[in-house]
Amino acid sequence: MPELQEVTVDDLKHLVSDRAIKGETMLLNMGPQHPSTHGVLRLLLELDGEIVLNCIPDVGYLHTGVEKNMEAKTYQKAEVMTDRLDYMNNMGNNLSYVMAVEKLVDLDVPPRAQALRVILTELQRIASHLVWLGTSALDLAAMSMFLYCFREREDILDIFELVSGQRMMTTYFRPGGVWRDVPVEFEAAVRNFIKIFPKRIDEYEALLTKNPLFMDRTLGIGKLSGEDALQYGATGPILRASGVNWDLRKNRPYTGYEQYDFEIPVRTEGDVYARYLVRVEEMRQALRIVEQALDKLPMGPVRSDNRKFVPPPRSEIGVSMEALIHHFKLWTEGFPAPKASIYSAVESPRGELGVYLEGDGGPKPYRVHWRTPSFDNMQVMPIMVKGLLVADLVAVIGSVDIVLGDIDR
Amino acid sequence: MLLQYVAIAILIALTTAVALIAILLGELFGPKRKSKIKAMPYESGMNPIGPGTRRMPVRFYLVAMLFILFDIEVVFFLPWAVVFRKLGLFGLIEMIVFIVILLVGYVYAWKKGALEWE
Amino acid sequence: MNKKLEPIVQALQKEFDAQLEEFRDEVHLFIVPERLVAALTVLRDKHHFELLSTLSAVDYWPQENPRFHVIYQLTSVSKNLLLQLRVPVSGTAPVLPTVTGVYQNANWRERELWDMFGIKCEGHPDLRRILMPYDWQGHPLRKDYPLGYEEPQFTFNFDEIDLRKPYAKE
Amino acid sequence: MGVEEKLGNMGIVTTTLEQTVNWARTRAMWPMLFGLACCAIEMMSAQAADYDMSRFGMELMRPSPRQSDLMIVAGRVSRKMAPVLRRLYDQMPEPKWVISMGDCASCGGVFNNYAIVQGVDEVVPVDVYVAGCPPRPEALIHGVVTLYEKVQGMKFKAQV
Repeated sequence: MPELQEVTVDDLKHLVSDRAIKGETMLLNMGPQHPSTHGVLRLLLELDGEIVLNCIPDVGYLHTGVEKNMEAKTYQKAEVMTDRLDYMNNMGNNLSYVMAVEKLVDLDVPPRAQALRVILTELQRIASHLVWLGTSALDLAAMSMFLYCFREREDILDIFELVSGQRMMTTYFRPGGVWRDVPVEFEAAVRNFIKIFPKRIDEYEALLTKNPLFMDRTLGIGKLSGEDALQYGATGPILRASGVNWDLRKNRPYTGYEQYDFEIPVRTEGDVYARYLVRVEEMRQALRIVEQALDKLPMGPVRSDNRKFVPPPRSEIGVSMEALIHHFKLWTEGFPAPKASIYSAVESPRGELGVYLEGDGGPKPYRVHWRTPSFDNMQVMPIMVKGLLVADLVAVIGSVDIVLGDIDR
Repeated sequence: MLLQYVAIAILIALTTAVALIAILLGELFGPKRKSKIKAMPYESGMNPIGPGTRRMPVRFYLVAMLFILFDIEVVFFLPWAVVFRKLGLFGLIEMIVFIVILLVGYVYAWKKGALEWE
Repeated sequence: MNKKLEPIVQALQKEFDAQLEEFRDEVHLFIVPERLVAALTVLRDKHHFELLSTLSAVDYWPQENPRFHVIYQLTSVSKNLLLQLRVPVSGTAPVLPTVTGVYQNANWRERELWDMFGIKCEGHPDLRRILMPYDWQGHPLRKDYPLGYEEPQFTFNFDEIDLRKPYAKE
Repeated sequence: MGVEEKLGNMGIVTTTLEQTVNWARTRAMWPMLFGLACCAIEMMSAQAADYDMSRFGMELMRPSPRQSDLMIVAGRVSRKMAPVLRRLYDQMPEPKWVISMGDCASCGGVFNNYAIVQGVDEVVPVDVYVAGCPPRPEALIHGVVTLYEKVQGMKFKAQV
């Protein structure tokens, strides 16, 4: 078990100002185990009293080597890894990987499966924003927000468990559609959630939006201009809070998003309060999408009948010989993908979640690269916190909404 | 005359007893395994950089002084609140004068920007 | 190929003699490392590709000469376009010019390239390992790097593994 | 573990003293706020209103190791995090226990590769392993109750 390396100031010479080396300003580890870093993120802070002069993030404390591990598994088995990447957005990860595989092998998806994917991804977006709202309000000392938000999140997790049998690591979307059709109680559960949730959002807004304490802690803190955001590659609510209207669901619609009408909340102030407003508005819009998708939920098969890539239903196996052959071939060896590379991106609650997938003709992906939004959103954070107080740094970390599984992959 | 103070004496004795027992039990029955790493300062899991005791900026001292000043002011309210009825109007005016004097100091500190951090 | 992308691709092919490859309406342009920074500045300023969304590499291990393909995925937010530049890099001395001057978010991604593939980016402000511990040997995402698979403990092989498993002393 | 060791075994006195001390320890065991990955989100759900771990004495998640008795390793431990985990375990005051929550902490789980420590018992001595990926909040609470039974049964052994 290796010993903890001794961190001397001189190997950081090129990063911190010379006042730190002389010992005038304080170098402090806001380290891997800290209540407000939302995971194992280490920030090396250069402090002059309470003012943050310089913030050097040090990531990698949750590096799980997912990209290397996915190269050793077949296309179907590799999907199990995707749930653990951004553990707040499991459905979204499944969706982006599954769409990449479908694009690579050119597989069609029946309309009912596409509508189910939209409903469950938007519910996952609401669940992810609820965790963000709960924990970042908790960081600003609003304890009750944490308990209210997790109460709603339990309803969504019950729906996921109803559908896929697992609360978080669902792996419900499969190449060519979804794993199996939704049970009968699914529509009633989602209808009930749609009925109660708008009142709950009004409860949150009543608690926080006009709250002078919350506004003092968030208005004008951590400002970010549109150009800087693009220059540092930030996407998602951070970019939209800085005035750039870029949302993949509108600009590059996928799995049928073009059929539903919803707005993209965009604000121009680009501070912590603007990001709060954008995300809360996004929760309302996501609920509208779920309602429209549920109303227009088409009947029909939930998985493509292209036997080359999709295992046949069990009923057919006892009857037809071809189905038995396809079943065994797919489950033992997996399906071969062409020797080419594609990039497919999805709008996750944190930004553009892209998958660069390269096949080599065999059943195993040759290279999988995950373009995760938190990796770039974390790069933007140091330029937002220069000159702020340490307490405001906590608010900015909350507003950036990073997930360490996303950053370290 | 002394009788009325017995209640307070019992209260003080009891509270110190409970406090001491809690510490004593912890000290007696708690296992003690000292180690160099356990004695090192905790810096969220990493090796602390630079000396622990270093020169602190003067603003902390300023904030501490202001706090002590206004805290003592509040302490003087307590005895006044106990005999508030008996003193009547005279006590009220006396306390208002006391507060006004400190209010001047407060406004002065505020305008000089002692409460701002920068 | 997207209609709006045609003129840009032609301009790039003439100016930087880039080869074109297409797959499922995706445009891949091959560019030599020396002309990379110039191509990126042209793309960012003239053709408004403001966002460098991905910067990663692929290791074609047994094939030695262009062993790595470094991929720059550019997105134009204003014109809603997607373009992919691929830069072949040799395996013996994998060196690339840094693009942090053109796109700031390449900073961490180039550190990740160095950490995972061992591709050095010259001129990078602080080229340290980003995901692995600082004293880690080897570059994990290379094809010749072992996966590090460990024999899982089941009932039948519990005892042998139990002997050599480094349990933590108290 | 202190003075009762030196006095040795005094029959009825030592056993009742053991029971009271062990009983006191299991009534307010504060875990350390140490969420690593996905299991941390389930731990937060276990702490929140629906499953409420506070019913079992785990009222507060103390952020610093100095004030916590129990370390719940919730999530996968990477090679870079292992020394930090060991440092935190060493800095916890003495009667301390470890729950390894989830498959990734117990045996490396889904990730059998170069980056993940295959089982956190290579880094810290573990008392209770909770299976599941991520274990349901009820499973974590079951793990905590199992730990309480283990603590109840602890004997004062002579200080070796």
